[in-house]
Amino acid sequence: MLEIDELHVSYGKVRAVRGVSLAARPGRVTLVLGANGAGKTTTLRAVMGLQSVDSGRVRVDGTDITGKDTHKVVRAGVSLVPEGRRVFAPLTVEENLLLGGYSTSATDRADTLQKVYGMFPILSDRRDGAAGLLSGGEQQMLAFGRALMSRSKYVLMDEPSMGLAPSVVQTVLMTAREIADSGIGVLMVEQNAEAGLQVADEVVAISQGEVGFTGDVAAARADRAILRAFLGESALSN
Amino acid sequence: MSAWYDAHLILVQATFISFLVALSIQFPMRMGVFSFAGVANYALGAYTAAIVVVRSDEIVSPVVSVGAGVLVAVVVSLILALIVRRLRGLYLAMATISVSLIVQVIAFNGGELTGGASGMFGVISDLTIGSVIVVCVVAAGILTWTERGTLGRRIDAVRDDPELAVSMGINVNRYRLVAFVGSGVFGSLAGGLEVLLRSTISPVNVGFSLVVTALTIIIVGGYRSWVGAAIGAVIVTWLPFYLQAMERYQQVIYGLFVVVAAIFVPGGLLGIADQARRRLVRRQLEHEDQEAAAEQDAGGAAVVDAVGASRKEEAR
Amino acid sequence: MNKNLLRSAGIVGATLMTASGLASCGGSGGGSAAATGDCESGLPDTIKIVTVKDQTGVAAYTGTEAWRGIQLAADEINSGDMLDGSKLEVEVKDTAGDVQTAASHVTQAAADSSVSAILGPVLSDQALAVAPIAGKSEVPVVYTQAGSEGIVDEDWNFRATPPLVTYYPKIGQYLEKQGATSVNTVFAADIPTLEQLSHDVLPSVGEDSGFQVGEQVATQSTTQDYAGPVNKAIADDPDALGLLMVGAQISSAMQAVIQSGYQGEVVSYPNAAPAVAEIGKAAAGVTWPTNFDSSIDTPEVKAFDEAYTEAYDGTATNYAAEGYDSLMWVAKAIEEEGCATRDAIKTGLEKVGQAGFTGTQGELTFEANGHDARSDGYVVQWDGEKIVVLEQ
Amino acid sequence: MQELINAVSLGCIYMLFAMGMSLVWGTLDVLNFAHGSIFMFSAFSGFYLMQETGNSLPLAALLLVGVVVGALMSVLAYQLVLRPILRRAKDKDSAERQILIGGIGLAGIPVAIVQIQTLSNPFSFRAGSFEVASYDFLGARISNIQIVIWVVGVLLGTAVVLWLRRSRSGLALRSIGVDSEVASLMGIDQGRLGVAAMAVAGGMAGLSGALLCVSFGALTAESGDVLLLKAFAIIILGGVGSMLGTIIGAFFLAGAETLLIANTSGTWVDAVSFGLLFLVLLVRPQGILGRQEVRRT
Repeated sequence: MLEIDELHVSYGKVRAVRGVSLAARPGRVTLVLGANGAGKTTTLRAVMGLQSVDSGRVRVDGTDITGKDTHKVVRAGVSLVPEGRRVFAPLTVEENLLLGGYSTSATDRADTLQKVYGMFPILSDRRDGAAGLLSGGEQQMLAFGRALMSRSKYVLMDEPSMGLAPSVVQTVLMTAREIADSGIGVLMVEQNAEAGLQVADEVVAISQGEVGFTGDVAAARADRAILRAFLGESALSN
Repeated sequence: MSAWYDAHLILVQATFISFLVALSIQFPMRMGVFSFAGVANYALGAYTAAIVVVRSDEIVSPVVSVGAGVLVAVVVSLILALIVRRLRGLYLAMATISVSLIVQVIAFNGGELTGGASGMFGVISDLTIGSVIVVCVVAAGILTWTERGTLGRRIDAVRDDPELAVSMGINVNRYRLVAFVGSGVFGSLAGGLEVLLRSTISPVNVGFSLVVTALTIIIVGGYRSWVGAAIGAVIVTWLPFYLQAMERYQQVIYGLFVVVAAIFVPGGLLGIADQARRRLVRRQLEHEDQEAAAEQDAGGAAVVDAVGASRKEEAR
Repeated sequence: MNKNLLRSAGIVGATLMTASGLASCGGSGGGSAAATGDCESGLPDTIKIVTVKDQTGVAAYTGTEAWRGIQLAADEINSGDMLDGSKLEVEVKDTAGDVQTAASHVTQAAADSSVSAILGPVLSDQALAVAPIAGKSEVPVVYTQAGSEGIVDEDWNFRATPPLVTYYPKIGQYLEKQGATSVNTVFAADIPTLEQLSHDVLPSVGEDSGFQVGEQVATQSTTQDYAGPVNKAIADDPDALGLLMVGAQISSAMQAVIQSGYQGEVVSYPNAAPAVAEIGKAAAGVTWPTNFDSSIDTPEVKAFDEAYTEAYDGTATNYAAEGYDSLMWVAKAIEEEGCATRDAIKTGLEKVGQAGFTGTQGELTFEANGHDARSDGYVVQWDGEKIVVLEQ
Repeated sequence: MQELINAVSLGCIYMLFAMGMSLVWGTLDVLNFAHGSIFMFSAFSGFYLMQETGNSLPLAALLLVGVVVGALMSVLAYQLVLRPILRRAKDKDSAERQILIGGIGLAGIPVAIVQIQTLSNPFSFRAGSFEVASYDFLGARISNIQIVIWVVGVLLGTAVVLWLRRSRSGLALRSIGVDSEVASLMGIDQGRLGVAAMAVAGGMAGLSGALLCVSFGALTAESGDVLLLKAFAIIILGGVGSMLGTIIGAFFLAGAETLLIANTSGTWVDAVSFGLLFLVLLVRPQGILGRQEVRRT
């Protein structure tokens, strides 16, 4: 289990995350909802060691990784698919994937590469092309594949559907579900709440740096405040 | 006082000239233009003034000789601004350093006109340090005006986020043009005044060392305001002089000083003062913030607050 | 960093220029120099002389050597009681290779009424900045090196080193003896003295000594790889090759000459000494004219070299000899006038200069109304291990 | 023929010097102004060691001293000065500025120390057991040190290009150059790789320092500064981030300068190299082989 316990993070004097606690479990998708500036991305960055933590703990299967350097967090089994995908545009698709498996052994890397190509045939077709020439959806697949290459037990996803064509959003989120089904714990931040709820197991809602709701999807759908906040007034009339 | 002044006259002069040289690079930097053309402008200003004085039979007023230098530098700056308009960041810096070095080589190869390697001598004028101080004060006054109010904010926007500035309806290209022209004016003033005070100019005086000096002044003093350039000019001019007590190791200590400044004082000495002031203001604001937050917590669910917050953001 | 590099262009210390009669630069102030007592009461107990020379930076070697010579002269003057019970008090200020610092030190010394005279900087660009200040503050300044014509045109300025171009013609006799009829050069074009040597001095020497100067390859102070320039200069296989550049460049050019397999004569100028010594055996045979060498056989040189070796270990350099002569000149001036005011020293320097004197640099005569030293010079050669005197 | 030999030698020299600078500029965003003084100080260390021990060291030992000292200085500069600056900088522009000025300050220190030690006189390895000799080769002259420089240049040039292209750590370095934050998300330890890259860069600077001290006959405290400015021109000519571009840039500049010296007066050499740089920036700001922004929106 990836546990985040009473996490506090601040930028200078601005306290962006105030006592957030949540968890991701193997094989399950935990959806994190929240408005812009609620502290979702900050939470993910803090887990990865990209942002220093004021107080609180982050544990991976019982091992404390709070405040560790990013590369050590990755080695502990957590990886992040960053917002906006951020593939290495000038490098080839294969180089991007190999980088994802940077901290694994050479044989593992070769094995996983084949698996990823099996999962995303389009990446296999474009393996020698520059990653920057892929379409948005393809780049998202590459970002997923890159995260899988690290053989992480937990994958954090920051707004995977952002900026993608509506037709692609569905595919991308289904891929996230498939990743979870393969036994990986997925912690997903997603603006598109409706689409997110369709693939999620558990829901956490954050506002102004604090957790407002934790529960399973059914409970979330029953919570009027959540529905009003994230799905709009129309959801209430259903 | 007067004895002290007589003994340190050269350093006093050098302080004001260094201030102007630093401005020729700092002014564009404030608008996000990382250009070292100021050094080329210094050379143009100095050589033009020297040529005007030496070639004319009658005594030339400093206004005419220095003015001619400013004119030449401004014209060259405008042309340069058009040529390099696509370049940004370090690329622009390298391109403009190239221009400065090319100007130096031209001065070397200028034959009779520039005096070649020997440079120009006997540049006689009745310029006094008083006039130099007046020029510096006027420059500082104009710069104060550009650092305050709407204009100041616009300049900050052009530097920090040019795309946002464009969307705010600011003509960024025009500001860049002004940056180059300003660099031309300050650089050529520094060069012209210096050559009249010292009576000599040679290619060695207009080389890469000037780039290094100007940059050091700005980084040590601070790049956001002319006050930083003034602080830097005083330090860079006087510190080596007082380091003489260290005898042989003065250059080593000077190097260490610059390194420490680069690591620990990114905003320059001016930045430290600014930070202290801002910290004070922030503490007050925070106090008000906390009160406001306490009120908010009292009412409504957190989730609903989130919606409110996001709506507020949209409204902006 | 590059500050030093670009300033090294001035290291030769001899800037020739066309303009003369510099007027003082702007600014007010500049005290009169009457405050060192009057001549009625004879010499004061101590006479203060300030030395402004590079102790660090690109010309540190030249400056520190000059300062050594000055200290030796001061010791000799004081211990020999040359000034009738009055002692010379010399102190040094470092210019660190910087024009502004040099000018600033001279301004300060001039403003200090207890200072009787100044021994000026070695680099021409510094000296050119100092000369008008000396004239305006009416304080006598005696330079070594700093061979620019404009410096001593200004009243109150004196020079104890004969400018290189005035004794360089001596090399002509050597080249004539070697039967050279064609000479090519590689020179640093951005250093006025060297440009002058290549373009004017050597060709005119050649007219008397029967050789022609052909290819003259211009390089810059920033040139580091001399393979190209040297190959161009030896392309038509001249009888002799002139290498006229500064510092490590002479070593690089020599190295390129050695690699090229060139067999003819190689001539240079006094700055070649340390560079040629660094190359060692391979540079054997490089020849140049100079105003001083420690192996010259005169009583003055012998005595000076002994004193130098005792004080500092090693053999005396030309820069030290010039420093020694410069302070001796000042002492002779004070002795002549029996007075140590700035006015008296100036008058004394002129009188001593017009009469000429024998120093460590041999028979010194003076031009420009006793302000500017001249000597015949010597021709010396690097034999692979040491410098030997060919023409005395 | 002679011109060609000279141009290739000069190109190798430029390449050896510029490659290290290009490596850390393109990957770590460190435009190291102290590279030139590391180059100089490494050679000086060999000279100093020889003087102090009274030993006549063979060329290989001198080169080794150069590599070790250069790598050490480069790593120290990175850990003590450049990395703290990068870590503290709040944006790219200010990082660039502070790195620039920090490097300038750093550069001054070894130069000042060597100036004090040598009184700014040239220093050389004349006491070394290596004798420079030259041979006739196809009607031109070539020296043994030139051959050494060619061999070292070709080997190192190839090695560095292959390292970056083929190896895992090379790939990681390139990824840092593209997006250092995401690179760390791949599990890349930037601290260690950065140190490795700086060590390689410094080692190459030191190696070229020792080689040039033999080839040029002597160096002075200021020798590194001239090369530094040329290296800027070379790297930008070739394109920041491209090692192959740097190599091409080095030979291009060497060729242009050699041609210029052979055919005109040498006083315009600098104007031409910087004029070229200026033109390249105008026409093709990313350089001959520069990394183009590959992105589809």
